Amino acid sequence: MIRRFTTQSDYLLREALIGLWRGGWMNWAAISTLTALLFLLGLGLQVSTQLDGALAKLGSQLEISVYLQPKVRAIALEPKLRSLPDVLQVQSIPKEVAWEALQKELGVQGDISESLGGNPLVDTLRVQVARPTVVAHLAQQIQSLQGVESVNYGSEAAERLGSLQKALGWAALTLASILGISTVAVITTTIRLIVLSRRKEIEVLQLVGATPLRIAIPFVLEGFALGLLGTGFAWGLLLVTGSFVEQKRQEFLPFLAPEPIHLPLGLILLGTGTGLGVIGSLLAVRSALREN
Amino acid sequence: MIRRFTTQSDYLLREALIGLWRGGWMNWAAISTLTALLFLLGLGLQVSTQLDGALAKLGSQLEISVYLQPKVRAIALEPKLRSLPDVLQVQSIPKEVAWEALQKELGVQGDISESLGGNPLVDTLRVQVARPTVVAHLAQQIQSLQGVESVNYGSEAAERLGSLQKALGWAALTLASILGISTVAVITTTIRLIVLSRRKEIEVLQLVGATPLRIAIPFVLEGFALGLLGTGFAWGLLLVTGSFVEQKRQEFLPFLAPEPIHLPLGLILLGTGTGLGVIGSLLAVRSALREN
Amino acid sequence: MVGLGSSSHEVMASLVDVSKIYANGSCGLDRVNLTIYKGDFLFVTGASGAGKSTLLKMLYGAEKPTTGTVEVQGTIVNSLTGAKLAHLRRRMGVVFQDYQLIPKRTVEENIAVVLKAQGFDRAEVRKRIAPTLQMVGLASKEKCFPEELSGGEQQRVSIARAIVHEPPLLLADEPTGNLDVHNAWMILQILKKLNHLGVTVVVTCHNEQLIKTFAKRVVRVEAGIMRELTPAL
Amino acid sequence: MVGLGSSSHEVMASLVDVSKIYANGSCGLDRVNLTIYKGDFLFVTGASGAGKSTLLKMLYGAEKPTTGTVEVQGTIVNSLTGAKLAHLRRRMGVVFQDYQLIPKRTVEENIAVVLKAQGFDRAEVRKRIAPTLQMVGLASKEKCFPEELSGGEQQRVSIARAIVHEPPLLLADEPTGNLDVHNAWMILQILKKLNHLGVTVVVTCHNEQLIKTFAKRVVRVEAGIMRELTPAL
Ligand SMILES: Nc1ncnc2c1ncn2[C@@H]1O[C@H](COP(=O)(O)OP(=O)(O)OP(=O)(O)O)[C@@H](O)[C@H]1O
Ligand SMILES: Nc1ncnc2c1ncn2[C@@H]1O[C@H](COP(=O)(O)OP(=O)(O)OP(=O)(O)O)[C@@H](O)[C@H]1O
Ligand SMILES: [Mg+2]
Ligand SMILES: [Mg+2]
Repeated sequence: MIRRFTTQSDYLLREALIGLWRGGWMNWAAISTLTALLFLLGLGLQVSTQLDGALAKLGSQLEISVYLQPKVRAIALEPKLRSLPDVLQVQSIPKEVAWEALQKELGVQGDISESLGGNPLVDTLRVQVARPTVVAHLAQQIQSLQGVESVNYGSEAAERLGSLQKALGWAALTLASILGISTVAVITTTIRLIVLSRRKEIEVLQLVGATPLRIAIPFVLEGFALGLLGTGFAWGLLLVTGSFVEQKRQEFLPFLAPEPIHLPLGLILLGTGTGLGVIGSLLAVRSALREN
Repeated sequence: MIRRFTTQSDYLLREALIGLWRGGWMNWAAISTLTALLFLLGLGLQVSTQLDGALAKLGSQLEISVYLQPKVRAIALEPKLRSLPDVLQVQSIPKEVAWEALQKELGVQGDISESLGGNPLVDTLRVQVARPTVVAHLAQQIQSLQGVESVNYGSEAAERLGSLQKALGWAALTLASILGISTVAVITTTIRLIVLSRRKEIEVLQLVGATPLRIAIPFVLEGFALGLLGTGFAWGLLLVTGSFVEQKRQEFLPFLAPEPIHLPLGLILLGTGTGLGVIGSLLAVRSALREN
Repeated sequence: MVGLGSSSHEVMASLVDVSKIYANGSCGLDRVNLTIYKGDFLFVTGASGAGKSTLLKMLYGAEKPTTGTVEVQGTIVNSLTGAKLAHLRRRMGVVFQDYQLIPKRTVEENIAVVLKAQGFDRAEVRKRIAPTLQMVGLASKEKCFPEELSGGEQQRVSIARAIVHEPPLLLADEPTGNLDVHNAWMILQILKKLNHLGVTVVVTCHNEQLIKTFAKRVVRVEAGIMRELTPAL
Repeated sequence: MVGLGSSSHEVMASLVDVSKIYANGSCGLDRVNLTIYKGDFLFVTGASGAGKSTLLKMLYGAEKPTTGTVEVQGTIVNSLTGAKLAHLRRRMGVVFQDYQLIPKRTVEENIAVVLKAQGFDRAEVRKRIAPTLQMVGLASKEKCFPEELSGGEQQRVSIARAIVHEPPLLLADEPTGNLDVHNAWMILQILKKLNHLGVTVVVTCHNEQLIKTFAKRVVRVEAGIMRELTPAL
């Protein structure tokens, strides 16, 4: 029994290898389309995480300026603001400091506060926010706190970045699903065509008494191997493109920290590639078995 | 001769139609992959023009603040600045106006300029720039003009937008070429496989005395038809996606004016689709003719 | 198994009231009754399109009868599919009228598929192929691909593949159609020898000469209707 | 054309010192010299794998000779390709040993391709197909696909396709291999009638009976070497 099993596995593996070897350009067609599509898929995922990271970073440099009521001091509100969600940092600017800076800026010699009837400014706080999408909401929250006169958060820029991020999320999702669907379509088609080109072989094997399972296994192994190779090439391409893009980034967007191409992406691609290869083969060989 | 010609065209057209009809799922495979890839190509082009437009718009809201030397008046420099390339608009702000605004802002009653020994401010100019990429250069140019004390152009934001645009241009180019290559690969493969599945037919036709040209024409017509159908579907999908994206845009990015999907894009896709169909068929049928 | 080369009364295969109407309305077989005994050497004759191949297809389960029952080696073939049909087919050898060789595999590999499907190990496979090819006169062609062979050579590969695993039932559809007299004679000698060793053989054949020389039992099919020419012994 | 049914001394085709060594080293033909005259009815015999099909392939340009010259209807075939080869093939009819039918086309369409390739218009095509199918006894099968036909029926479709355009030269490779005696006889009668009408016919055949009855001239190929059995008249 064990002897029989090893003999058969030997045959099945050999047959899969021979199939790959003799398949010639058909295999290359399958591998290259798989590569192209997995590459696009990976690129899409990578670009979307990249953009996400970049936008998050841009967003994190956004801040809310909080102007307090004349008699309220910044120090008093600082802990409260710090405790709000999504707040990264809070910086207090007492009105004295602000006034000094203003006077310096205007080039005024000596203290003019007396002629103005005291320091005309108020205490302010600078609140750094974690994500651009929450800026507007947080600003509103702060506005409603006691002692706050008004808030200013460069609303337009923040909102734009936030909605850009949302829109990009949508675009990435749409693109990823379209790519996913095309990958499935192309790979099923290609493997179906590989099976088609070997239909005679399947027919003959059936006629001479090979069980359906025995006929299917080499094809499934082949599909797996094709998926593996496709993923490998796509991964290689991604790394190459990644380093190219990184170069461009350093040239054009030096203020963005790179988001390295990471292993989980590779695993997603590997799963997609080999899964599609195996499932495609199974479906294709099953339909060929039915037809005869 | 004319009779012969019409008889033959009749046969060739019929054969192409019969081929399409009997091809069955193989045609659908070709059409669907072509559709998917043309759709992606169209989407890529559309998104890149869209982003270009959006960024240009964001960029156009950028401006350079020009601070003049104490004795220089804004009006004197305005024409010179207007004449610089990429300058959209120039707004002069005399120091008197600025001073008044400042006093109002600080809540100062009466004129305090006397106690300060005169208006401490200088004339400024606001220069609106056409493209974010030129802001830095333009600012430098302005800085070097006589009478200019300093310039300020929110350098970081402008630079970021500018380089984002450049980077996106690069990304779009890269994506478009990858998609182009995959489209060519997939379509050649698919048509080659269609031809493969009808290899026996080609072989027999050769054996019974059909000239290579006569054998090739129906396949080429079929390739053309497949290209046409693929383009049609891709165009339809693009319109649907376009209206969906437009809806999302109004939700998330209402400040961006939509860039409508325009006919040239359709023509590009049509050219690509049918061109690939025809060339793919020609190459495939030629290799099949050689083999026999 | 009863005496070498003679039919016993053990049944190897039987068709009971079998009719076959193809999907397009053609009549393949019309209420055919036939019992094939172990050790039979049965010839099936009949005009082109009479239904000879259809009869064999019933036996190896490539076509299902429209009505009636087909039984082979104790198994009802009618509704057999998948692994079970495969196991039945391993206990027979079939020479197909259109050869059914795998295009991209060498002669050797084409014959080996049968043995591999049955789990013979590699040494055994190698040991069996050479003598079988020798037997059909193709010893020098083992590395050729089918398209590099003449019509008759392909036919002989198909014969070699049908006998290499020594099946108890051999179905041969026009095994000598593309062979010259000498080769045809040789092939039928081989079949006769196998029959002597206890193999049940069913052959369709047009060649009256060969039938006269070799047949122990002959049935004729005419437009789907079967008639026994030589009574079963 | 000289007298119906009799060979003239006008040359229809000739092989001069033709050898064919296939890519894998097999010898197809070995320095063959053969002249085929207009009006000949030539039988080619020989064992399986002797080189009969190779000889015919030389004549219709499916294989190029390794050495020597092949001339058909005044054209050197050796280096002919593309449109020129196509035009030569239109002036002959070929029955292939493996039939060469287009799988997804009906019998009717399979025959029509020949006529369409030659520019016959649709009415003419329709007018010719029915009688030709009638002639080979397949009148009722015109809408069938090749896979729905028996072996012999497929062979007869191949014959019908070879004669439908009334070529001056007919090459038939084992046209009766899968036919019963009656049908084989009928087919050879048709070939003989065509020969009487002036068509030059070359047939490869194993069946000694048929050769004896029909042959006016017989050559035998043995391991690539050709020998004239009946001298050309
Ligand atoms: N798959 C099919 N679909 C439809 N009709 C078929 C099919 N196979 C065979 N037939 C028809 O059934 C009849 C019997 O066919 P079969 O192949 O059994 O003939 P046969 O006796 O083997 O003939 P031959 O000597 O020419 O091989 C024929 O008329 C044929 O056209
Ligand atoms: N394409 C090929 N490549 C290699 N060898 C070939 C090829 N075609 C034929 N041969 C070899 O050439 C020899 C002659 O083949 P050919 O087909 O001419 O034989 P034949 O006389 O027609 O035989 P049959 O009666 O069996 O059809 C054979 O030994 C065959 O194996
Ligand atoms: Mg048959
Ligand atoms: Mg031959």
